[in-house]
Amino acid sequence: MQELITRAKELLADGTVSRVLGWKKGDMGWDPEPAYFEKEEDLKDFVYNPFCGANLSKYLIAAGKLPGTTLVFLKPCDTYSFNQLTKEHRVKREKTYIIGVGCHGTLKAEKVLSAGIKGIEDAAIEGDTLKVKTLYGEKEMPLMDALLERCQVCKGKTHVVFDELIGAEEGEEAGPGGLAGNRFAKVEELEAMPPKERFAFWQEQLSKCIRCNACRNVCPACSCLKCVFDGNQFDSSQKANADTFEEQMFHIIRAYHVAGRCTDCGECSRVCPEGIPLQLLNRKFIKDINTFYGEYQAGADTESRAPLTDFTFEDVEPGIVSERGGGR
Amino acid sequence: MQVENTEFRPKIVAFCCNWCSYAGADLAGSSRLAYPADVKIIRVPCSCRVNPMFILRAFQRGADGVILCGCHPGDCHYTTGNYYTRRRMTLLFSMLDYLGVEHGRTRVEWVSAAEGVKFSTTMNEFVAKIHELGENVRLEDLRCKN
Amino acid sequence: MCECSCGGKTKPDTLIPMIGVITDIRTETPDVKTFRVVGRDGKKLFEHMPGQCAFVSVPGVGEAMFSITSSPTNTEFQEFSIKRCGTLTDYLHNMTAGEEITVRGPYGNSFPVETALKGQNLLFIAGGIGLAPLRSVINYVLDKRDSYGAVDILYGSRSMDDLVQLKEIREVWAKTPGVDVYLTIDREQEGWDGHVGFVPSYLKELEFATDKTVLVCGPPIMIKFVLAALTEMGFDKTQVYTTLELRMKCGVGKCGRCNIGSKYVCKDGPVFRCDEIDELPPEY
Amino acid sequence: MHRIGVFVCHCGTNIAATVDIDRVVAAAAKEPGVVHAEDYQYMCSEAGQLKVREAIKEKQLTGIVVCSCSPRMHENTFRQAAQRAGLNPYMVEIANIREHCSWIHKDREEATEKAIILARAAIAKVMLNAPLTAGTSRVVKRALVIGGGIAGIQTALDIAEAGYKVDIVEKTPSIGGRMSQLDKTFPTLDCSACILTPKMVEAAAHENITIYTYSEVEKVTGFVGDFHVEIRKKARSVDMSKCTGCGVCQEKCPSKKAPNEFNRGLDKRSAIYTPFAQAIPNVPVIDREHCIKFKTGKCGVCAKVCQAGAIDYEQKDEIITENYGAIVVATGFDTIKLDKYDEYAYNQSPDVITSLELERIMNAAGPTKGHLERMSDHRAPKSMVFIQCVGSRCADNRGKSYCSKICCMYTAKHAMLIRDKYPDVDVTVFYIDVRTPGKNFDEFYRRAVEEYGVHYIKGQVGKVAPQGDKLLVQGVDLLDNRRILMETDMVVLATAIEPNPDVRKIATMLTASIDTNNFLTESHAKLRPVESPTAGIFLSGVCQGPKDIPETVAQAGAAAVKVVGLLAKDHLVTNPCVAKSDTLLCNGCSSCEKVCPYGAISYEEQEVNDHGIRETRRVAVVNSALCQGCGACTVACPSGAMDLQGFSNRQILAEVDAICR
Amino acid sequence: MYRIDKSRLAELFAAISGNQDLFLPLRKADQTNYGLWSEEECFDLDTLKTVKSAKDCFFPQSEVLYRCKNEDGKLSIDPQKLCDRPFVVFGMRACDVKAIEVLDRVFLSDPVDTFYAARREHGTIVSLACHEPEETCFCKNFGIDAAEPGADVETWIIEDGLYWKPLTEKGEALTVSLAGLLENADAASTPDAAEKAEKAVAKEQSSIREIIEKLPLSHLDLSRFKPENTMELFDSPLWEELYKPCLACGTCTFVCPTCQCYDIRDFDGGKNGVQRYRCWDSCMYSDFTMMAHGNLRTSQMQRFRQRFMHKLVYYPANNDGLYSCVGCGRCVSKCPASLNIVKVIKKMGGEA
Repeated sequence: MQELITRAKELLADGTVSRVLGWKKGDMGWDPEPAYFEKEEDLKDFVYNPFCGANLSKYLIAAGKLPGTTLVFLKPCDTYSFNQLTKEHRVKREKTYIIGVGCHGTLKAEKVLSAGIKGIEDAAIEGDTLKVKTLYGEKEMPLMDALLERCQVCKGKTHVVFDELIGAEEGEEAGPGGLAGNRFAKVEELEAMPPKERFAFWQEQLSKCIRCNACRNVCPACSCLKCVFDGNQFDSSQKANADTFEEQMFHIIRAYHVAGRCTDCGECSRVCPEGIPLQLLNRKFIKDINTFYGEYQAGADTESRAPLTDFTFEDVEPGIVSERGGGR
Repeated sequence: MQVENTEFRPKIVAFCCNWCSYAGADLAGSSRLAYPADVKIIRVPCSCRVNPMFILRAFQRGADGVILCGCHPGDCHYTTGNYYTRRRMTLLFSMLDYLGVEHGRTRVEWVSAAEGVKFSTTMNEFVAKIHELGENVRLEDLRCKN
Repeated sequence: MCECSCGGKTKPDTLIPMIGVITDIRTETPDVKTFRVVGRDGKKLFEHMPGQCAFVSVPGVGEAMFSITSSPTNTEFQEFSIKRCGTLTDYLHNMTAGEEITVRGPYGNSFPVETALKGQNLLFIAGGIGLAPLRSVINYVLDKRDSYGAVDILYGSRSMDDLVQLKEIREVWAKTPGVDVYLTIDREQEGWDGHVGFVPSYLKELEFATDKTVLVCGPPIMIKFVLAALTEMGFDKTQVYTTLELRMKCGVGKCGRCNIGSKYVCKDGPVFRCDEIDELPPEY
Repeated sequence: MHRIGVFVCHCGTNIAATVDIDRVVAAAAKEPGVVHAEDYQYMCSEAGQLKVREAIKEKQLTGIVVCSCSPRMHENTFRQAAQRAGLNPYMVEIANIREHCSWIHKDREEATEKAIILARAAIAKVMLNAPLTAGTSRVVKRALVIGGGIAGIQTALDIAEAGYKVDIVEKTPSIGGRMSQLDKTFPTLDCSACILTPKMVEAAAHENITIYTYSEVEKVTGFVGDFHVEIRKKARSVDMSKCTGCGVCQEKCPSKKAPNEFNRGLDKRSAIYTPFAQAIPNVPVIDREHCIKFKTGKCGVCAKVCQAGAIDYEQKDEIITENYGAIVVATGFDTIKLDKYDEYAYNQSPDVITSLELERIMNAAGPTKGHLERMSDHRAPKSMVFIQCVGSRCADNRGKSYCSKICCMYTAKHAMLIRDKYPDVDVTVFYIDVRTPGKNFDEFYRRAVEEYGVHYIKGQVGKVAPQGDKLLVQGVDLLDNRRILMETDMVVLATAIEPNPDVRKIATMLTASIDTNNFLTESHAKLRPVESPTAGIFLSGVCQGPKDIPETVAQAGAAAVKVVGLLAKDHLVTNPCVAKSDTLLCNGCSSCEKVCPYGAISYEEQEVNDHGIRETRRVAVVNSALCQGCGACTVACPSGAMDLQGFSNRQILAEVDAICR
Repeated sequence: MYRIDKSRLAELFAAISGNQDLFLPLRKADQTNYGLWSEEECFDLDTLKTVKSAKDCFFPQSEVLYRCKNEDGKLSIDPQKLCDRPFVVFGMRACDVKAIEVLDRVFLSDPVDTFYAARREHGTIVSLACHEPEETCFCKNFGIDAAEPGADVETWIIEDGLYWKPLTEKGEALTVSLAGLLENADAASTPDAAEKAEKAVAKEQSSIREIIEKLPLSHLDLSRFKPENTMELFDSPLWEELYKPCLACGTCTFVCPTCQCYDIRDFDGGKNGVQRYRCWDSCMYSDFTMMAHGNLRTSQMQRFRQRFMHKLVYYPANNDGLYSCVGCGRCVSKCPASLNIVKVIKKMGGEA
C-alpha cells in the first residue's frame, strides 16, 4: 500500500496527474470508500486492502470530464470494465493514468462480520487465509468463506490495460491461491432445475428487489446518461416494483442491455442490499454467448465487436433454446 | 344444464417483417389458408425492429405467446437485420427459459413472402403449443388483469 | 372489528381527485389556452383563494399543478390558463369542451388579499403566462374594489399575440376606475402601437411611487430583474410578493419534491414575500 | 388529442361476408380519439376515397384508419387520398381486416372480434403518428442487367433503345445463354441461333450497352436510384482489345480434355476456348484449371501462335465499380441434377440423356454435328423413349413441386423433328399430362401425334435399366391400365428446370426476396410481376418462374419499361420512416453504428442542454438519405435514444397494448 | 409485565395472526425483511437490522391511490379502500419505532394522509429491544434507547424467554387477546414472577446500554446541525468532497426508516383503467426534481446535500428539533460506495 501512496505522490508532484482516484479509509475498517485525492497530504487516508472491492472504472466517466489526467488504481478485473468503457467512448484513455494493482480477492464485509469478527481495523490475505487486524487482536478465517462471490470464481489476475503495475505480476494464476472456481457452476445448477423450480428460485430472489438501482448505477456497462427505466420512450419508467412483473422486467432488460458488454466484474451482486445474485443473470448471457458464438470476454480488448452487434451466417436459430431445453 | 364458456382463447402477438413475413401472411390470406383468430399481426419494417421490450410488454399485458417472423437468414430486405434478430432472440429466449418462463411461448420463424402455407402452418402449430401451455401467468402484470 | 373513523365518514384523501368537466376552451395565444372547468353537477368544484393552485390530470397521460386563474369571486367555475409545454399540456390543448378531466385542490397558500393587501395600493407585474395567478387576484380586487387602493397593472409578453387575456384586460380592467393598465411587448410588431421593451425596463420608466404592495409573477429571469428594479426604485422586499415555480407532485408537502430549506413550496407557498425567499437556500 | 376518422371497407363481400361491418364501425367509433367512423362498399374506389377526403375536411381529422385489405395493397392509395385532402400522408394507418382476417376466418363472430381488435390497434398507433415529410434522392441514369441470356439481352436492348446506358454482366465467356444452346424453337421450329444471334450482335454493337462477359457481380450496396455495384471481371488471359478472334489458339491448344459446358459435357473442348462459334465477344478465354501453362508453367503454345499477341498469362481479375439506378436480374435457369433419380439410369448409361443434351445432339454445331446418334456407340437409335416431368410436379422432396412449363412443348418438338428427319425411329412419350396452353401449342402437339405418329402414353416410367446395348423401360399405361415393358435405344429425360444456382447469392446481395424454390419473388403476383419487392430491382426471364422464349422476351420488355420509368425520373422520393436519435438520451456508445447496414449513422460532438446541464457530448446522427428504416439501431441502443419514425417504440407498444387489451 | 418461553413464539405468532395480520422479520432467500407471517415462513428475531425497515407496514413501497376508468368519455374514480384490517408489527427495534414518530409528523400533519393514518390506526407495534447492538448503530445520538424500545408493547428476549410489556391501550388490548399464552408477571397478581422479570429486564437493559456506550458511533457531535446554521451548512465546500463517491442510487433512501419522499404515477392497465399509485422515490435520483422545463438540482452534489440537509436541518426546523435520522445504521452497512450519514455528520460537524 505504501508503494501505491509513494508512487501516487510522485505522479501528483511531477504533474503527470491532477488527481488520484483510489480508496479512502472508512469509519469501520471494513468500509473504505472510493475517493479522489488532489493533494499529496490527502493521501494519508489512502487505503488499499481486501475490503477495497469497488470497481473504480465507472468513476472515470465523470473524471474524464475534469481537466487534467486522473490516476486510477485498477484491480485486474476492473481493467476489463475500463476497456469496455473505452470501446464505448465513455472514458478517455488519454486522460487516465492506470496503475494496475495486485489483487488476491476482495471481501464481503458481511461475511467477515457474521463470522463474529468485530472491531475490524485492517485485513490481509495470506495464502488461503484471511488475517484480520481488530481492536481485539488478530483474527483469522478461511479466505474462501470471506470472499465476494466473484472472487471465489476469479476470472484472472491479468490487467488488460495499464500504464504501470504495482504489486501485480503478469500472468499470475487466476483465483484465490491460484484456484479458479467454475463461474458458471451456479448457472449450470439453475439450468438443470425443472422450470417450475427455476421460476420459484428467481421469483423468491427477485421479489426482494427494492429497485434502489444500486446494481444499475454501480454497473460500468450501465453507463447510459438516462436509463430506459428512467425515461419514458418505452413507457418503461419505473420507480418501484409495483408488480412482480416489473421486478422481472427490470432485471431481464438490464441483463439484456449489458449482454455482450458485461465483463462479469460482479459489482451488481456486491452492492445489492438484498443480496440478490444478480451476476447469475449476466453470467447466463455470457455462458450462452460463449456456447453459441464462441468464447467472448467483454473488455478484453477495445476493438472487437460485441456479440449482439455481430453475427455469422451460420448462427444458431432461436429454436435451439427449446430444442436443448432445460434452460441450458 | 348451463355450459360455462371457459374455453381458453389465447392472446397471441405476431410481429411480422414488412417484406417477407407480412407478405407471407397476406399470401396465406389470399390463399385462404386458415389459422386461429387468436393471432394478431403487428407489422414492423424488419424483424430487427423488434425490441425485447415489446415482447415483455406483450406478456405484461396478458399475451400468452409472442411469435416473431422475418425473412429467411440471407434474404433480409435490409441485408443483415434478421441476423441480429437471430442473436437477440436466441439470447432473450434463453434468458426467459432460464428464469423459468416456458420457452414454448416465444418463437422465431422465418417466413418468406412466398410461404403462405408455412405462415399458416406455423401459426396453427404455435397456437396449438400455447393451448398446451395454457394461460401465461409468469410474466403477466396483475394490474392488467380483470 | 373496525371502530375507527374511516369507512366513508371522513372525506376522501386529498390525493383523490374530483371529476371536472371542461365547459369552455379559449385560445389565448398560440400556445396558451384557458380552460373553464366545473363539476359534473355543473357547479364550481371547490372554493379557493387567489394564488392557490390545483392539480389537473388526464388519467394515464399525466398530472400537473396549475394556478387557478379565475377569481374566487366567480361563483360559477374555475379557470386554468395552460401553456403548452409537455405531454399533458399537449393533450389538454387537443381536448374539446365537454370532455372530462380530474382536478384536485386547491393547494398552497394564497396572496394575503384579506390581510396584508387589504386597503393597499397594488402594483401587479406579470410576464407571459405569469399573468395566470395574478389574474385571480386582480379580478378579486376589482370585484371588491372598495377594499383596496389604487391598482396598477404592468403586463408584458414576447409579442402582441402572446398577451394572455387581452380582451379582458382591455375591456374590463382598463375600463375600471382607479385601475391603470400598462402593456408592453418585447419587440416591435406591426399593429402594435403600445409600449415596446422588457417588463423590468418599462417598470423603471414608469417610476411608480413606493406606496404600493407589489405582486410579481412571470418567468424567473423576469422576476430577477423586476426585483432588482424594485429595489432600485426604493421598494422594500417586504412589500413584494411573488410565486415560486410549481414543481410539485403531491400538493400537500409530503412527497418531498418541493422542499427548499425548511419550506415546502406546495404547502408554505407558492406565494412568498420576497424577504422570506431570501432566507431560503438558493434552490428555486 | 388527435381527431381520428375510421373507414371500414366491405371490399364487396370479401370482408363483409365474414366480418360484421356495423359492429366494427360501432366499436371503432367508441375508441378514444375517434370522431368519425363510417363504412363503404369499396373504400379504394374513387367514391370511397372521396368519402375519406370529405370526412377529413369536414371533421378536421388529424389521422385516419382504413380497415381494409393489406397495406401492401392500398396504403399508398389512402395516403394519397389523405394528402389530397390536406392531411399528411403518414397520418394514415391501415388495419388489415381482409388478408389477415376475413379471408382466413370462417366464424363470423371470431372474425368480427378480430377485426375490431385490429382496428383498435391501428387507431392506437395512429394516435401516436406524427406527420412525416419525405426527402428525395438522386437517380443514376444507368441500369445493370445481371445475366446475358435472351432475357438480359432483350431487357438491355429495350432500355438502351429508350436512351439509357445499360451494362450486362454475364458469368460465362459469351452472352447468349440457354437459348444459344437450343437447336430449334417451338412451335414455329425456327432455328434458335438464327433468331438469337442478330440480337446478340445488336446488343454488342449498341452504343448504350456495355457487356461484361466472364464477369460476376461481387458486391451491391446503396438503394433504388443509386446502387453501388462492384463487378469482378475475371481474368480472361486474353487481351480483348488485341484478339482478332481468328481461332488459331484454340486449334493449336494441346489441352483438349476439358468438358465442353456448351455441349453439356457431351464432348471436350480446348483449354483456351470460345464457347461457340457465334460467341460474343468472339474472344476466347483460358480455362486456367485445364491449361497446361497454368498447371505446370510449361506450354505457352497459344501465346506463340497468336499473331496479335493477345495472350496474357499475367492478366488479373479486375474490379469494376459503377453506380446504377436500377438492376434487372435475368439469371435464367439450369436443369436440375439427377442424382436423386437413380431409376432413370442417367448416371449409368450415356444413352439416357436430358432434353437439353438432345438439343445439342440435334444441333449441327453440337458434339455429333447434328446427327442423331447414341453417345455410347454412336449408332443411330431405332427407338427412343421420352420421359416427362422428371423432377417436375414432384410430390416428394427429390424434385420440384412446380411444373417446368416448357417440357411438354419441347418434347413434342423433339419427337416431331426426329420423326421428320429419321422416320424409322420409333418415338414414345410417357407423360402425366400434356399441357399446351399457348398460341398454336396444342395444334403443334396434335401434329406430333397425328402427323408424325409419336406414341404418347399417359403414365409414368418406373425404371430404366441398361440391358446389353439396350435400355429396358418399365412403365405403366394408365389409360389402358397395363404395365409396359419395352426395349429402347435412347431415353430422353424432360428434366425439370430450376433457377440458376447463383441466384441465391445474387438475391442476397440485392436483398431481393426469393421463394422456397429459389425463384425470385415478384412484388405482386398479378399486378407487379416484373418487380421485386425490393425497390429498384426488376425481374426478367426464368429467374422469376418457368417460362418459354416469347414469354421471357415479353417479360424482358416489361422489365425494361419499368426500368425506363424509374430512370426517367430525376429524383426519387425517399421513405421518411427513418431512424432518429434523441440527442439528450444518446450515450455515443456506437452500438447503433455497428448494426447499421447502410453506414447511415455517424457521430458528432454536440453542445447539448440537458435540462439545465450544458455540455459537449458525442452523439449519434442519422443520415436520413442513407437510412432505409430497418430499425436495427433502435434495438441496439440501450438507452432508447434511437427511434424509428413511423414505427416508433411507443407506436408499436400501443399496438401491443391494444391487441392484448 | 408478561413472559413467554422463546420456544413458544410460534404459538404466540399463530395466536396473534388468528385475529389480525402479523408482520415480523422473516428470513427469505438469505435476507431478513418484514413480511406477513404464516406457519410456513421462517421468522428471524436474531438479525438486528432487517434490510428494509418496518416502514413498509405503514407506508408501503408502492400503493394504489385510486383507479380511474374512461368509458365513452365519462370518467369514474374508484379510490383505493383504506386499511380496515387490524395488524400487528412484531419485532421493531427502538430506532424503527422512533422512525414511525418521524413519519407520523409528516403524514399525520394537516392535511392528514388518510392511507397512512388508517394503517397507523389499525396497526399495533410490538417492539423488541436490541440484545446486542452493532457497531453500525448510532441511535444513542438521537436520544433513542435500544434497551427500552417503546411502542404499544415492548419486549425483550432474554435467554429462553420473551418479556412482554404493554405500554398503550392498543398494547393492553393485544395482551388481553393473548392471555392464554402470556404468563402473567404482574406485581399485583404474581409478585415473585414480577420481581424476577423486572430483574431480568433491568439486567438486560443495563447490558444493552453498556454495549451502546462503547459503540464507535455512539458519540457524534450534532451540535452544528441547527436551523440557524442552515445557510452556512448549505454553502459548505465540504459537500463537493463528500458526495463524490455517491452513485446516485436509492439504496440509502429505500433502506432508511424515515425517508418518506414519494412519487405519484399512473399505470395504464388497459381495460382495467388507469391506476394512480404512489411509490417511494429518492431525492438521490437524478430525475427527482426533473420537470418539463428543467431540473432544479442538476448535480449529484445538490441532491446529496438535500438528503442530509433535510434529515439534519430542515426537518428538525419544522419539527421541534427532531432529527429525521434515527441512527439505525442501515445506510452505513448498505451503501455501495460506503457513504453514509455518519460520515456527513462527522465531516460537517467538524469532527473529521
